[in-house]
Amino acid sequence: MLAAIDPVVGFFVLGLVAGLLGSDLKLSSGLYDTLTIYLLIAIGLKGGFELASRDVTSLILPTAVIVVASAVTPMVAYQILLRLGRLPHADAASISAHYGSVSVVTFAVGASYLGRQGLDYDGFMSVFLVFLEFPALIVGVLLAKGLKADANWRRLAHEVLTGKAIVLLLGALLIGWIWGREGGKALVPFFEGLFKGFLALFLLGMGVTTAARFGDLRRVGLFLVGFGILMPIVSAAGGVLVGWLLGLSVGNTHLLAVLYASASYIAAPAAMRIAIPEANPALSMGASLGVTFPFNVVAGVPLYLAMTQTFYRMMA
Amino acid sequence: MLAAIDPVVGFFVLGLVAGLLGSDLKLSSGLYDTLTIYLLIAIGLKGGFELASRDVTSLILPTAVIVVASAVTPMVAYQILLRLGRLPHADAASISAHYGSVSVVTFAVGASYLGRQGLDYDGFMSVFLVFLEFPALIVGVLLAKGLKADANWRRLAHEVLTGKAIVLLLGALLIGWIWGREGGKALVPFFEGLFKGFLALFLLGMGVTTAARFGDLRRVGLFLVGFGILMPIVSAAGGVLVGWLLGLSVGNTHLLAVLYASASYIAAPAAMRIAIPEANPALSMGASLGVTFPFNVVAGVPLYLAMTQTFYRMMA
Amino acid sequence: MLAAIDPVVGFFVLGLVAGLLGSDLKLSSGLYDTLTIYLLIAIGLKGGFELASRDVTSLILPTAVIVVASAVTPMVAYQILLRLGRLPHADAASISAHYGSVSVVTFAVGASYLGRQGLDYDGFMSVFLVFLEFPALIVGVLLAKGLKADANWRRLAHEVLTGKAIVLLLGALLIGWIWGREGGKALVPFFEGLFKGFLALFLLGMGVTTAARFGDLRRVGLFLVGFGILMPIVSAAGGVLVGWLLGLSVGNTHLLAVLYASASYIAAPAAMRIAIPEANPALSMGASLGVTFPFNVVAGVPLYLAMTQTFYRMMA
Amino acid sequence: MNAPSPTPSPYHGFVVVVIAEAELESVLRDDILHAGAQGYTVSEVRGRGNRGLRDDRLLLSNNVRFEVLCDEATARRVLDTVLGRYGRHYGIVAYALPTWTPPDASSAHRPPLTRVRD
Amino acid sequence: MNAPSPTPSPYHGFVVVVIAEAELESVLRDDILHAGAQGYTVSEVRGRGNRGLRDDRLLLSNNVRFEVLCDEATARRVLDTVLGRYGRHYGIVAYALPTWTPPDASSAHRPPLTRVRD
Amino acid sequence: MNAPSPTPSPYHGFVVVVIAEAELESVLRDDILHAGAQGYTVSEVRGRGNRGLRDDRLLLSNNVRFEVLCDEATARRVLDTVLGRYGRHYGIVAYALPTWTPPDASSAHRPPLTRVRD
Ligand SMILES: Nc1ncnc2c1ncn2[C@@H]1O[C@H](COP(=O)(O)O)[C@@H](O)[C@H]1O
Ligand SMILES: Nc1ncnc2c1ncn2[C@@H]1O[C@H](COP(=O)(O)O)[C@@H](O)[C@H]1O
Ligand SMILES: Nc1ncnc2c1ncn2[C@@H]1O[C@H](COP(=O)(O)O)[C@@H](O)[C@H]1O
Ligand code: NA
Ligand code: NA
Ligand code: NA
Repeated sequence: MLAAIDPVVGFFVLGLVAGLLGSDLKLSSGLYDTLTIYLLIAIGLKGGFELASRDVTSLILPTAVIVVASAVTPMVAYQILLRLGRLPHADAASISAHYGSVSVVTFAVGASYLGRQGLDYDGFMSVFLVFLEFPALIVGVLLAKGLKADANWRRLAHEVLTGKAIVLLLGALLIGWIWGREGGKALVPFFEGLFKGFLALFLLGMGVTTAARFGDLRRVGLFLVGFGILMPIVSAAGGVLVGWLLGLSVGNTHLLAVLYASASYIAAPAAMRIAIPEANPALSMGASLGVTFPFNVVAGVPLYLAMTQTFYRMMA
Repeated sequence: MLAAIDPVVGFFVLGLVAGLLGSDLKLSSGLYDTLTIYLLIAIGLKGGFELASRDVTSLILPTAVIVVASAVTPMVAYQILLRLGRLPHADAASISAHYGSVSVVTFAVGASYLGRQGLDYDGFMSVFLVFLEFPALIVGVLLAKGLKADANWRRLAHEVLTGKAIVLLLGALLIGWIWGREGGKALVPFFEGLFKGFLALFLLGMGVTTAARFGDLRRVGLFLVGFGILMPIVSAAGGVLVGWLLGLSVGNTHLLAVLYASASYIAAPAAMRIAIPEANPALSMGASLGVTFPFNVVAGVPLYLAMTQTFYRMMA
Repeated sequence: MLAAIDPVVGFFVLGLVAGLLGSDLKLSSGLYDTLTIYLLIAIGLKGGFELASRDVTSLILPTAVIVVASAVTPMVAYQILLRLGRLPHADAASISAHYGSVSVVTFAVGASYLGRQGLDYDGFMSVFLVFLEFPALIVGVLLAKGLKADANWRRLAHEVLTGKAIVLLLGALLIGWIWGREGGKALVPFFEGLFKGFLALFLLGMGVTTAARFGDLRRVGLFLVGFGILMPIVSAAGGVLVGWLLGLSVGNTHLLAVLYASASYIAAPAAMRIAIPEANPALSMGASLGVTFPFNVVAGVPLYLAMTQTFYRMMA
Repeated sequence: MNAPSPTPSPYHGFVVVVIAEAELESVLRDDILHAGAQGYTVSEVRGRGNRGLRDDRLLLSNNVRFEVLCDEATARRVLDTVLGRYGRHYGIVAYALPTWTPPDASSAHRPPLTRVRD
Repeated sequence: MNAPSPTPSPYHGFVVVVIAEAELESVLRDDILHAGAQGYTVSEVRGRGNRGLRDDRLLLSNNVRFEVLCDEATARRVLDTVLGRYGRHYGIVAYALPTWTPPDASSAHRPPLTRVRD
Repeated sequence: MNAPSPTPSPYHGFVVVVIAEAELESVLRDDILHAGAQGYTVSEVRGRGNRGLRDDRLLLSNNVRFEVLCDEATARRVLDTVLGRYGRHYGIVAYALPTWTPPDASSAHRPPLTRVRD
């Protein structure tokens, strides 16, 4: 059974255990930065290589549908947080934005998992990854501020569009697209051959960080813990539906479900700190890093595949 | 003749020369941390892959013998330091603990050297590496404090067991064991293919550090310099004997001798700072990093192989 | 047409665009250090492997010629800066030294470019790289101070000779030479297989840095911008001539032109800060990083190949 | 006026600075909070003192530098605790500075113990 | 004597220290220069306060620590601006210290506003 | 009582802070020790001043920040030496602060020159 899980998840658990035991194991912030930069480029490049070898126009419609549909998550989340959770306005909006946006590492774990199941998926899925970063952040600010003037949209747009997540994903996508796998083959040993190794190190660090975040769970409260587990399942179900409607393969639909289910912890926190400063970052990070990320990596990813397969079987 | 030596030793010498010339070459502390984490995981994984492919019960007895025998080094060292060296109680105990514990990088240099000689060794040797971290630290504290109450054993045990050396070695060993080489093959290009490159960078940095440590040699004094060279030879001889008694192959026995001969400079200093704060860290680090590490890397590793081969030939 | 350019240049442009857009993308200083150390070692090793497989005596004469000829660049540059640019004495001398010295990364980009054109070059070109670091720095100080006593030659010599650029290039060259490619083959996956990946990351960071340097262009002034573009073309022409006189192949001559055209931004700034403190570092770094480096990487490298090929055709 | 003003005033009271071996970071953290401080700022530093060089780029451990804003009583407790507990065996130095109070009505009325944020 | 002396004197005036979330670095930079400071020094720090731990080794963002040498009027402007603008919603603390003037003729004649370099 | 107390007191005397280009680190180190300081603490900082931005994340060299605990005479020597030698050509600023002496019998009797550890 363990064999179905990717060993990189083992590194996540190792980091988690080390953190909970109070180990002095820590990744330096320079190493975190390096791993983040690497993973973003590697994923972007892979998508670009894929685009170079196929007809791109066929992707325009699915991309549009997927991006528009992704706005549903933050709107649903906002209502739940406000009405059921009775959270303040600003916090509900900020947390919604985190859950509507996506996590690159969760995506990578999902892709790894598919690989181990012998299931195919297309490299262009990382194109969606790029475009799914934005909409939720915009919805989040709209929810918090309405269309009032003080929302400082320019600064927010700048923050989001020039954030390193977008710049590197989009930039590497373009580079991969322009040069193609053949033209960029000298980059392959580094950016593909070592991918799992870098991912393992990143997950090791994420484990330590998640353990440190468990302390925030008290602040976060029981309601948010439940939200952090159920919300991604709901979003994943939406992803399965959208993927099926678009006629995606099982593998692609699974990855879409993973993307919808994942919560951002790199792009969103920085953007929300600027856009909704009244919101308490401990709440959103506690839920997204302390609850949803570990849930997704360990249990969610296999669960969403089961959901996808069951649904496809039912509809077949 | 040089061809017998591993080129990674060339990088150690390069760092040493750069340091002695007062070069501005320095590894950032983030890079050191990264290299340490990498080497610990790579060695642990390798051991785990090995365990996955063999009968583990056959290792229980040799591990027990090797671990118990390893307590001899600190006890001998303590008497020498106290009686011949006339060092204060606390310093004698702390230095003994450093010499009884092990150095991961010295082990890696030993394994590299064996490879170049065309000699085999078993991956499970890194299992011993994990278990040889502890006993000397415990003996060291016992020597310093007896069994008095103030020895704060809980904090020490915590410090040692959750130190990153143990956590990463043991964790990676478990991951390698659970998934096996086949299940973890996506990790192999990173953690095995690049091993020598990372080791070369680490040794480069160790060279610079060792050069900086030479300044401590004055404080350390002539006696400790002699101790730092002779003690490892004595320990190595013990390792040859234990290996032979256990019926290990020449390669395995050589690595055991290297382990016994090596002195700790990552796990021990941190643990001793907590357990025996009266001890002067400049003495133990000066001897272990300034004398024993360079001696082992450059001269000790080949010497211990010669010792092993001679002894095995004599006993054959 | 883009296919002729190496995709690593794409990463440079990506960094540049990110920087100009005000992105938060930044490489940590630890990562910069790591990449620098890696590139210097990789290039040095490659040269050393090459030396190990050929007759070295045949290189003595060309090395001498190339090194002596390299002193022309700073002398010409100095006159231009002083007379046409009306820069202060000290600044003219310091900038000359930057332009007379060489840039390792520009060299790597040149070598990449050749590879994509299917043109050969010899690994021993990196031997020249090592020796071309010095002369300009010495000429620069001579120009600034004459042979006056206060030039503190000892400290300068020490600074230059033990600077990490020289130490790592020369050290890795020696290691490669002593062990040869066969003896050092365990290092090849790391130092050769990943070269382009590391180069891509470094260029990404250089792009960001260059963008930040554009702000200095105002200080630098229009004259220095023109100088930063024309001077390298002149130096490259000199390189073509010297290469042709020495009977080097087209590929080797191209790389020599790239070396002559490149301006230092690692070794020279540190040395000049010590040797000519009166000089304003914003001028020399603004010109070398803000103008010449991007010009060379994007336009110069292909231009110098065209120059070389045209000249060789003309003389054939 | 005693009503809390909407904008916080600059901190007035004391700054305590503690520089010590990095191994002590976790215990110092607890001691400082125990002594009554409501927060601290910490950074990695290198140094040299009686015990020689400390620089983690050389595989030696670094030092850490704590900076604690607090009132006078807490300042004394922090200094007494950290020097009393670790001053004998560990490399540690500590000092305090009184901060400057801008001679301005609204903040002059605040007692020095007031936190900087309202 | 009013003629500029060839060697600069040590800075006398005020040091303002501002510790805040790293996200604010770029805006604080501008605000500080706007308030009239002629320079600043900034470093990465970690910390704990009302809003819990901040430590980028844990994927949380760090804090930054600004240190600004300036005269009294600028010190007040810097403190007022940064606390006024960000004190409510962001984690930020700030304080000022008067620097020591060596009781030495040449520098005693300098007005406190003088930059340290001639 | 003049007998050395078992626990060290907080440092009282002066803190000198020197911020300068990283290239000067090794010479400043020597100068500071030469001026009579018994130790120093140093950290990497970035900054901006008359000579523009200094930030090693941009391949420019960083600044370093020295913090030296010492008595008044040493403080003046450190300031005079470093500003005198490097103030003209290099980016360097320096200032000093008197530390606070807790009004407490045992340490009040100590002369300001006393080292912090017994
Ligand atoms: N006079 C001093 N000024 C500033 N920092 C000091 C001084 N003496 C010691 N330190 C710092 O305190 C640490 C421990 O000091 P020591 O135990 O004397 O080696 C040193 O590594 C320095 O960082
Ligand atoms: N009492 C204090 N002393 C020193 N630094 C503090 C103190 N309180 C807060 N800080 C710093 O200010 C940051 C933000 O504070 P807070 O908003 O209270 O979490 C913290 O992360 C600390 O770095
Ligand atoms: N007013 C100031 N406040 C704090 N630090 C300063 C100030 N002016 C300069 N600095 C620091 O000193 C360094 C060199 O200053 P400069 O030579 O003026 O560029 C700068 O990079 C800053 O780190
Ligand atoms: Na999502
Ligand atoms: Na040992
Ligand atoms: Na040149």
